Amino acid sequence: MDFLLDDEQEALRDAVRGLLKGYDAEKRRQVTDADPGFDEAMWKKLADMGVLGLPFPEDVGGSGAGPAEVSVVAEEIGRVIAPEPFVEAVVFAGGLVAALGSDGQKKEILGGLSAGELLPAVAWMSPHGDDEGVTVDGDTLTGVKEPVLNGARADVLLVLAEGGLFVVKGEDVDAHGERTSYRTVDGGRAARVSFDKTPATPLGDGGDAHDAFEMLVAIARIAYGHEALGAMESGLSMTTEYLKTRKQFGVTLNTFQALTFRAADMYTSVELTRSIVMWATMVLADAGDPALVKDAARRSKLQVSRAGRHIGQEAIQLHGGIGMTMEYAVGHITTRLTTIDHLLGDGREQGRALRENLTSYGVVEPLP
Amino acid sequence: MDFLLDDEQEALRDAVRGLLKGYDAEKRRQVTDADPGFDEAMWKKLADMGVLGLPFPEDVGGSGAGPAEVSVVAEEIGRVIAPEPFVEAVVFAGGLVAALGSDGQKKEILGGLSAGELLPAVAWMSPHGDDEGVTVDGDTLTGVKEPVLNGARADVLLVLAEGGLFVVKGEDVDAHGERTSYRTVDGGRAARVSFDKTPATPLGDGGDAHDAFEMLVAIARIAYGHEALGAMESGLSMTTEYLKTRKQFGVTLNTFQALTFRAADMYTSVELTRSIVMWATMVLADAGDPALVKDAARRSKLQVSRAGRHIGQEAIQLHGGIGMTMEYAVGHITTRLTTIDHLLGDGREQGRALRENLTSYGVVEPLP
Amino acid sequence: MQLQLTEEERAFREEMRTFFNDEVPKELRDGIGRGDEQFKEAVVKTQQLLNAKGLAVPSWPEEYGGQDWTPLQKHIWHEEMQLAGVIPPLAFNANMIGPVIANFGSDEMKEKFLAKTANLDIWWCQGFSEPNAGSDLASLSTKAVRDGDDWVINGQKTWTTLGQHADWIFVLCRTNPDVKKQAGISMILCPMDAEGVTLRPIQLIDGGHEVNEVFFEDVRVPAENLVGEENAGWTYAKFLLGNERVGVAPVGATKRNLAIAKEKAQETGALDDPALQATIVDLENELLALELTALRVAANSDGGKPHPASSVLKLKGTVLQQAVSELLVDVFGPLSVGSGAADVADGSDLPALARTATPTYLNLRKASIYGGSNEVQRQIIAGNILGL
Amino acid sequence: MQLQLTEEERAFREEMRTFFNDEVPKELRDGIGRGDEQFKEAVVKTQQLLNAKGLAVPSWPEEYGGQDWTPLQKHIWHEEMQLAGVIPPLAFNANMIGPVIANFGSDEMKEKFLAKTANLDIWWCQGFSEPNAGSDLASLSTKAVRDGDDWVINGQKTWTTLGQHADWIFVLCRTNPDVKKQAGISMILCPMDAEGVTLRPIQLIDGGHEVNEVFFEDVRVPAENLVGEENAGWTYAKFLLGNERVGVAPVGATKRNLAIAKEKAQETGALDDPALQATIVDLENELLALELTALRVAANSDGGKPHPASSVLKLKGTVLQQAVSELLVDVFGPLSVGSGAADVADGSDLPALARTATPTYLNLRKASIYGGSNEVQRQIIAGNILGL
Repeated sequence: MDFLLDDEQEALRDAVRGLLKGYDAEKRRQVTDADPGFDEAMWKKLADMGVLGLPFPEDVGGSGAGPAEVSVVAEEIGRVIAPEPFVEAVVFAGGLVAALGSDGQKKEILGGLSAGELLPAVAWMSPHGDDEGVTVDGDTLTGVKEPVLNGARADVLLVLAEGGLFVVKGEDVDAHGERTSYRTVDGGRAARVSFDKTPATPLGDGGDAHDAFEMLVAIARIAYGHEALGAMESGLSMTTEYLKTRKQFGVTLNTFQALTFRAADMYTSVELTRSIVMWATMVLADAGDPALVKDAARRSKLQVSRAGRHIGQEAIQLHGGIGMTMEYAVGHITTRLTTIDHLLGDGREQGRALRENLTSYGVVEPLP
Repeated sequence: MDFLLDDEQEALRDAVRGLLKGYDAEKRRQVTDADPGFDEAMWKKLADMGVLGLPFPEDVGGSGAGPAEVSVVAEEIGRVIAPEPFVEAVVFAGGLVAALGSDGQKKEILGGLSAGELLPAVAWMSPHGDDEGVTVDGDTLTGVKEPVLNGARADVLLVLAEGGLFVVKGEDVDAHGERTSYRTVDGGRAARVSFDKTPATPLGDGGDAHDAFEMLVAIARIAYGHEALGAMESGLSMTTEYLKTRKQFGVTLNTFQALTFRAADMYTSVELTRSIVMWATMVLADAGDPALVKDAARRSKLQVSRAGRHIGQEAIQLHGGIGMTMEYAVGHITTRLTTIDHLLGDGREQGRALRENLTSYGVVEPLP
Repeated sequence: MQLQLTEEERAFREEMRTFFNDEVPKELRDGIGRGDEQFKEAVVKTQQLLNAKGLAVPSWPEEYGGQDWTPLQKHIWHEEMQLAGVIPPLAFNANMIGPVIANFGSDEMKEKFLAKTANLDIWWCQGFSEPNAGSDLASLSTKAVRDGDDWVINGQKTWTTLGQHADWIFVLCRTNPDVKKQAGISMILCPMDAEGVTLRPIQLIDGGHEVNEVFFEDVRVPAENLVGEENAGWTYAKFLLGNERVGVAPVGATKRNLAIAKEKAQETGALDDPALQATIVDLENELLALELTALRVAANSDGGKPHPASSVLKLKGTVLQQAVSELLVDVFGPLSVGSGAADVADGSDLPALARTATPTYLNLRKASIYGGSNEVQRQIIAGNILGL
Repeated sequence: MQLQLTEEERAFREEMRTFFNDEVPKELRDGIGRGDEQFKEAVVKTQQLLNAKGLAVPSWPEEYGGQDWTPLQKHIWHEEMQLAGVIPPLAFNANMIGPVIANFGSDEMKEKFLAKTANLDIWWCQGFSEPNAGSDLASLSTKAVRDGDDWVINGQKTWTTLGQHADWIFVLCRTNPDVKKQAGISMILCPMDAEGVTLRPIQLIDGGHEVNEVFFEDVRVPAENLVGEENAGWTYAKFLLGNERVGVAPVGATKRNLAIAKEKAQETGALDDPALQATIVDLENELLALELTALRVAANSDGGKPHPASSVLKLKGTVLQQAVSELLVDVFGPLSVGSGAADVADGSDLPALARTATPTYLNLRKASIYGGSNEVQRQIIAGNILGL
């Protein structure tokens, strides 16, 4: 039982933190104002640092690191709310390929991803809120997926259709279908992606992808928890800094106990969140029963949903009007926390699922 | 649309307030330490003032007043958390007799109640949490009801059995059954009442009492709302008084903004509660559709449950240790609010019932 | 105590309901984006429609277009307007500068401005807040100096809502720096196209452009643009901010939004979750308590004295407004992330409300900050009402 | 980062679990009322059983019965004890005066008290709070004056928990009124049967007798009863209050109570309501986050430095403890009003837990007040951790 990072993990954290250092509100705003909603140069730098291949085997260009390393990177991404799609592309899309892909697909997609040369995206949601919308006809797909995160920029789409996952090239969609891109709440990009007899290859052996998909959803939930945690910690520190320096009625805001107590409650939320997301990563690293990982992922996401709303809302409120503006980083944090909350199931959805097993145990046992 | 009391109602309020004036924590403690948990002399004074016959027709000894007058009394009872069972005996038990009783039963029970000479109690709960437990066999009842509020002191019990209501004399229970009395959370009394072929007379024509019982439950919920409101207002004013006078670290507590803001939130709770409980009483007074009354009663009780917990908990917390003691009135308030909350359905139970009709309307319309 | 409205009040409610639902065109009521030209047009059209019926500025003195209504009638007017989704008259005109001019302005000023203000022929904006003042409004530093027949204004205002549409701005300026801060402030009217006035948009986190910074650089306006007395601006500002007791809480609009959220949740299937049902029941009940409190204030406010519960209305009203906007985001779940789809209307299959739910949620974070933050409301309750 | 316990830790956990569940008799673990003689007997028996196994005072120096455990081992010991429903060692002995004497007492004092304190042969109570001090502990006014070989104590203490069972009391007294308030305080040990000591019970709103006032009227104790140095009492009090980082939050007990509430809700049918299920899911998850935070503090606290999250444990721990007690009342609904039925055991058919649920809920309102109120914890977080 150990919550601390080892030396290598700390070195990784420091390296990523160093690389992302320049990401202030202004930079983020410039970057997200233009397509593809993130900084291609930064993406390449992350690749060069080995970050984009972190969880993949060395033989496909990765570095074979574990969940702890992934969590370290996600946290640093979240800390400066960097718009680069680390969880979306590396953890989720890359993870699906690593789990299900054929050797050739792994080599191509994970190799390209690790090198920063190929961006994969997962197309799983339909505009009706389920994961349907696309049908399979021989070697082609037809239908609509939306919103697809980074769907227009993606070089390769992993499309969930009729229970299976399919690899579709971006250029093939443009030839046989359409991609309409727009901004997301947090300044990123999503797209409506329509397929019209678009050529597609099954991911791996083309069997039912349900189990692997569920597992990767769990893993992405856990990684999002760390990204959110990083953002929350920044939200808290910006808020305390603001309370210390901003003057109202001739005194700094930290003179007002009603405000400092609310900052204390924010700290409590952040600390509790840190504990649970780190635990979820440790459960994942400990491998074992996939059911335990899924349960831990839901519990982590539930806490992240609650705490993310708390921190996102209070950070703005304690800043006042300035927190509402794009000129100031704290509002960016709230938009990102709101987005993460609603991707892969918000707190209410996790609660609904957790209710189903409620009577199957007495107490929640965090340690095996 | 008018939320104000008229002159007569104000006079009634002032008279009751005057009568109950001496009810401080010490008096209440003395009174509730001894059986029957309330002050028989005060009960008689309330009768002499006409309060115990307030809602009953004049021909049975009452004064034929409406829900507004009842609400005024309930609020004053709550304001000093007087332990006299006004809502239990007059509104609920008396109301059942007024609704269903034969002329003779009304004359006897309501006449005696109005004069302060006969105390009725309703025996509806079983110790298993439902309203069963007692069976009818000819002219007798057999089984157990518990907890029966004021069950041991009551001269007459109104027993819910097999869907009907029965009048049972207290002395008949003692001869054919048993009454075991004990304290309730708020210093009142309840009893386990067991019936063993105890003689019983149907209330009124002996038909199914379900509709009338449900209606009286609604009316009692509304009256409890006013009693709770009175208690909340006292809880708030005691708390603000305490914050103004109690010194800590060399200054009065109202120097601490974190505390005064919480008092402000208490005020908000109390004002919202006042609006909704007064509205429920106006809906009742407006008569009309029983379904509207039941709905208003549930909505009132839901708000009272939420606000009662808020006020009851915060009043103690803002007082600190002294609020935990029986020597200080604020703790008594919390015990009474807790009791009222759990009688006739707490907030979660009202919410559960309100969920059932959720899709049958767009917006809640308070005005006909 | 009396539940029923009087027959007159009932007839009045019916009249309002009919007008707002039947005579305000549906396209003016639904799906109006914020901050664009189409929006401005809708606001102007609506107010002119209302003004033609005498429903734009009911709180003004009757001689300038007001109505001799009871507070309860004003409440009914306001609620029915919101429930029908009608855009309310522009607050800067109807609730702010209009009443100030009507009460404190010179006859010339009244003549020049009031009719056009009521009819939204002039669009006003507010020049109060400054970057370094925040909730401490009176510490403002924009200066106006008398120079011959002119006032010369220098300084900076911020959070100027919808300033990009405005023809005129009412500005609080420091005209005497040597007295205590509230005492040296004047209110001056200034055309937005005056030389030296610059407007800079502030982009908000919802992606929209709703507020602005306004810079004044040696801006000259004639002396007659001073409202009322010199150095009495703080009094007018307080009058203006405390002017409205009706409509402090956006009850009707929030009710409407909650009903929409419920309807959408039924459509998407989200309402199958009892936990979501429970949230809605709670919100409906809190909103009921709030509406009844607003009614209580309206029905039983005595004379000019603000009802103590007014701060409750603002405080709880914004909390519920925000909670309902949050609920709508929850109803759409992951579809709500695609907010930008609103700009590519034909290129998205997302439900229209899914696209605007999160921007609205984010935008409404301001509700507990602007116009007397919830902290200020708690201060008022604790200090003025509870005496703490 | 590592989820698994080491093999040794796992064996240790198993050993604790087995001992607490199998070797502490069930009748000592279940249904112990508070405040009565039967309760005292159970507390003493349990602690003596634990002490015989070396499990009563693990945090003490080893020479006085302590264990050379890691913080994680202490955490495991504490959690397993609570999960099994074992009454923990009396805090006044094990966590408070014992460590103070062991660290600051004279050899004679150690010899006289420590073994008996560990074994609960002496029952200690705490004489810190005073009626006019509250959270401002240092403003105490109980005086001790040196007179020959004695200290003479005069004054009044309050909130003395379980003082009715106590043999001795450790009292903070003012011994120098002329210096700043923290500097003139000494800690003195006093037998409860000394002449001039009077105990007055304070009745609490749960109906129980748990706390007391203690009056000192010219009470004489020998000079050797002074702990450590004269006027250094504040240091010892701070040491005592900050002594324990393990067990700050009653996680194990709250988990146990939540499991019981869930079980009872299933029995009564209350669990059929998805809204109640949702409440339980939320509480379980918050409790999980709290437990993991406690583990984090235990597993990774470095040396003597208090982990910054300690205040989080106290704050959130009491909030959840209270919420779970409230839930149990909800589970029993109207049956919960019959609390006095506990006193007429054979005369009531109410479930035993229904009778104690509300008194426990009311009693636990103290949890956020005593021992550093939640306001004090927020102050610590805001000030010491966030630097506000």
